[in-house]
Amino acid sequence: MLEKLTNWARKRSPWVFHINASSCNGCDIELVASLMPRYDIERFGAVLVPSPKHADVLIVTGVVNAQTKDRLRRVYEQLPDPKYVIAIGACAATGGVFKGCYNAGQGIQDVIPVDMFIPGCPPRPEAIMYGVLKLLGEVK
Amino acid sequence: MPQRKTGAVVPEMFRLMLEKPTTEAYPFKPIQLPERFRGKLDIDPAKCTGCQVCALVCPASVITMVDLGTRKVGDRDLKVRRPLFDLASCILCGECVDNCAFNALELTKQFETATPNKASLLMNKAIVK
Amino acid sequence: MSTTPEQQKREESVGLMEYSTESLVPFGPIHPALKEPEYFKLVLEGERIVNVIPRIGYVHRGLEKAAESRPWVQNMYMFERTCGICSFVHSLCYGQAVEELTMYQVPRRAKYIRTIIAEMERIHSHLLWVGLMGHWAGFDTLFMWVWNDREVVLDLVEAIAGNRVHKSMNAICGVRRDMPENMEDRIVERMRFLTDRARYYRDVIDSEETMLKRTENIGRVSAETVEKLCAVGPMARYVGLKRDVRLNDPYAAYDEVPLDVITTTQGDVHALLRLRLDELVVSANMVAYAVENLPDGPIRVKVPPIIPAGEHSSHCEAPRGEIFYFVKSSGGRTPDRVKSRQPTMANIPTALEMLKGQTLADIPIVLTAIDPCFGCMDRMSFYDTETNKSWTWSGEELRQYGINYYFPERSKKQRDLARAVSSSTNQCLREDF
Amino acid sequence: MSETITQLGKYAEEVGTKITPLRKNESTIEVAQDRLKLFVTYLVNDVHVRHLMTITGLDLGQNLAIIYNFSKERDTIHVRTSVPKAKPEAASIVDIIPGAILYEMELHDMFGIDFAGNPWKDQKLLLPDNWPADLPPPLLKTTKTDQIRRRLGLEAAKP
Repeated sequence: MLEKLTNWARKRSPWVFHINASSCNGCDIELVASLMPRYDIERFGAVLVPSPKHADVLIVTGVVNAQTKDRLRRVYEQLPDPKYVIAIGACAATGGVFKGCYNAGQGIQDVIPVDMFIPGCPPRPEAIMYGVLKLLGEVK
Repeated sequence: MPQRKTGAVVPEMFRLMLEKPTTEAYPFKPIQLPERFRGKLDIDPAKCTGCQVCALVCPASVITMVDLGTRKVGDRDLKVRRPLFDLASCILCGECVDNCAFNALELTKQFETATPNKASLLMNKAIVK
Repeated sequence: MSTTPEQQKREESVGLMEYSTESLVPFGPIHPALKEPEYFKLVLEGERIVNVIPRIGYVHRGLEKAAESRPWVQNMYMFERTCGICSFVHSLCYGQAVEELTMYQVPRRAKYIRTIIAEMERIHSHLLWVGLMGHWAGFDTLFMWVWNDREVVLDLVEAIAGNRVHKSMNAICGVRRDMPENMEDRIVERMRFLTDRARYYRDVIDSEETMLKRTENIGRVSAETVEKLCAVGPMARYVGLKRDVRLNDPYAAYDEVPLDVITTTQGDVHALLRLRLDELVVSANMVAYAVENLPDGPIRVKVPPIIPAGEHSSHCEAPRGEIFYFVKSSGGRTPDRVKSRQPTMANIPTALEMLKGQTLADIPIVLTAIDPCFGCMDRMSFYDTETNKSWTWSGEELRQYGINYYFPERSKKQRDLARAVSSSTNQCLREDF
Repeated sequence: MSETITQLGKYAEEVGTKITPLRKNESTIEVAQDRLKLFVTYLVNDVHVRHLMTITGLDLGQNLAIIYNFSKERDTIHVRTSVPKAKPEAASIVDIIPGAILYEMELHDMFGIDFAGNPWKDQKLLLPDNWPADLPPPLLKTTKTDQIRRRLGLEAAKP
């Protein structure tokens, strides 16, 4: 399974666009840490790109609040097809600890469709790597 | 103050080249997790008594109690409740583990929990007998 | 700057000659690579920033309201998740305010453990920041090295607390986990290593031309202005104000652990770099001292879930500066009001002052310098008042632009771009993009 | 008791109020709204208490309390004033302490207090752009969380 997974990963080079939809930064720094030499997700071709128009995968962290909701949807629409969305952290999945705050949504799947949830608060860089690779394994 | 120049880091670069690589072999090899690592929450259904303390202390309202009918103890009818865990919103703080008087809950070392299906993160282990 | 007849006509109709040189640049809020959305409206005159109007609140979730309906202990976990970089100190500060109300004493060992974790957090935050400064200055080698060394302290935090980011260590009146056994030698050894690395980075930023060119004489503000704008933390210390809660109002074990408050009067972004690296050495020494002199005893006092009525405030020194919590209880299971103020909020007026007079190329450097939750500079959209035409630059493009502005020899194509842009007319900008 | 507090205590008596210690380094001074600016000027210029940590708002039912949290070295000084909820207007101290500008904007967002003299008082700082104008400010005790969530469109449609 793992071998098949990495084979797929090697074939493809997912370009990733990261958007912070009012997250606490915890998941964001872990995502950046996973790009750093110790974890080095770039081994699998995953590159953080600065524009959604270049990206295949949208990584979303954080609860979606009223202010970022429309902006998230707009960024999602700018992604070229086929597009995949990864939700990192408990907040992005359901709202996590902020569930019930007056300006916090109930996860990003209310706004855009999600292909992969990586739960955790925050997930380890390895968990993020596992999630990205799993998504790549399921693509095609 | 040292002299200004470009390429002050070049000697260090060569030194680091001789060191072994820092990159971890994950996912090809499993990683070493510290003893206290807080991973996915797990429950031992045999130990759970349905006292609902975990549901009361949870900061992220992960735990809901599900009614499973009643049970006769002596001449009284006692409600049977068991916890249902929505692990998607679990923040892994361990407050429920600390407060469980029966040691039914545990934070395992499992971190590979990514899933395309959010519903699969519902843990109903304690409910389905 | 020469104007076309068409432009002149426009200006006459608007009646404002300044409009030909001033353009409005909305800055933010969604940015591709990293961190929190924030929005700044910049008024540019050619290349120089003349005014900045902030709009924050893209990360507003309504914690203060939610705190009013949650039990005291659960709030601690929620406030811990205000920020992922200085998470421990938030729960510490909230906890201290509540502890004042309960009248219970925090055990001495717990105070030491709190100090150790808080200082480790400072080390990790400062390293993270130094790396980012390297990144925005176009010095990615430093970025990678520093973030790799940051893993050292994160490993220690994970061994103690079980998570790399949100430690969940604090309880009201104590800490939840004791220090692991047989960790002292490892911690002291790792702290020595970090001290050596910090000294090395200090040499690098002092000698490396790449870094010096981007940071020296950038973001100068006078000490009086900073004092008036109520800046906190390193942002106050870099102009010589000795403003540090650890020194002024010691909490946890800071009155027993040797503390050295670093100040400098150099007053530019380069000073901030040196200051934070020096602070890192101090913090590493404090951790080593606290670990070696850890007192024995209990780590936690059990507190009833009902907190007596009253009002108290607490302030702590987070990596970015002073954080402040105000707690009001009416004697129930939930607080009546919790107010929290984060250091970035206090530093934004200073950042705006620092931005004024800088060039467009320095925006990422200056905004990163205050150590905001850093992604704000990642996406800019340009709006030209002359033609009502707007275009956008991503953060990465802005970073490239900054690098090219200072190092035009790097590539021919980009040199042309830099020249075109630095001739400081909107006209040129428009043609290039 | 530190020198700062002693000096402040004397001044407080002169203007007909008093200083209440909360704990070792923390004290509160009640000041009437119309005397506030004068008092803050005195605080900044004569006692050299220059660091405004933040401004806290409190909903006390009929009134809204505004607490200016100052600190100087070891001392935390809360300068407390109140405005009626029906007419939440206060004087801005931005001309004395320019660093107060964002805190006043925050209170305007959260409690609807109008700070006369704040140059940016009509701008939103924290609340979302689509915040309904008729919705009361969020931190008033009478405002319900559910109501805000429904109006902001954050409550998912019930299945």
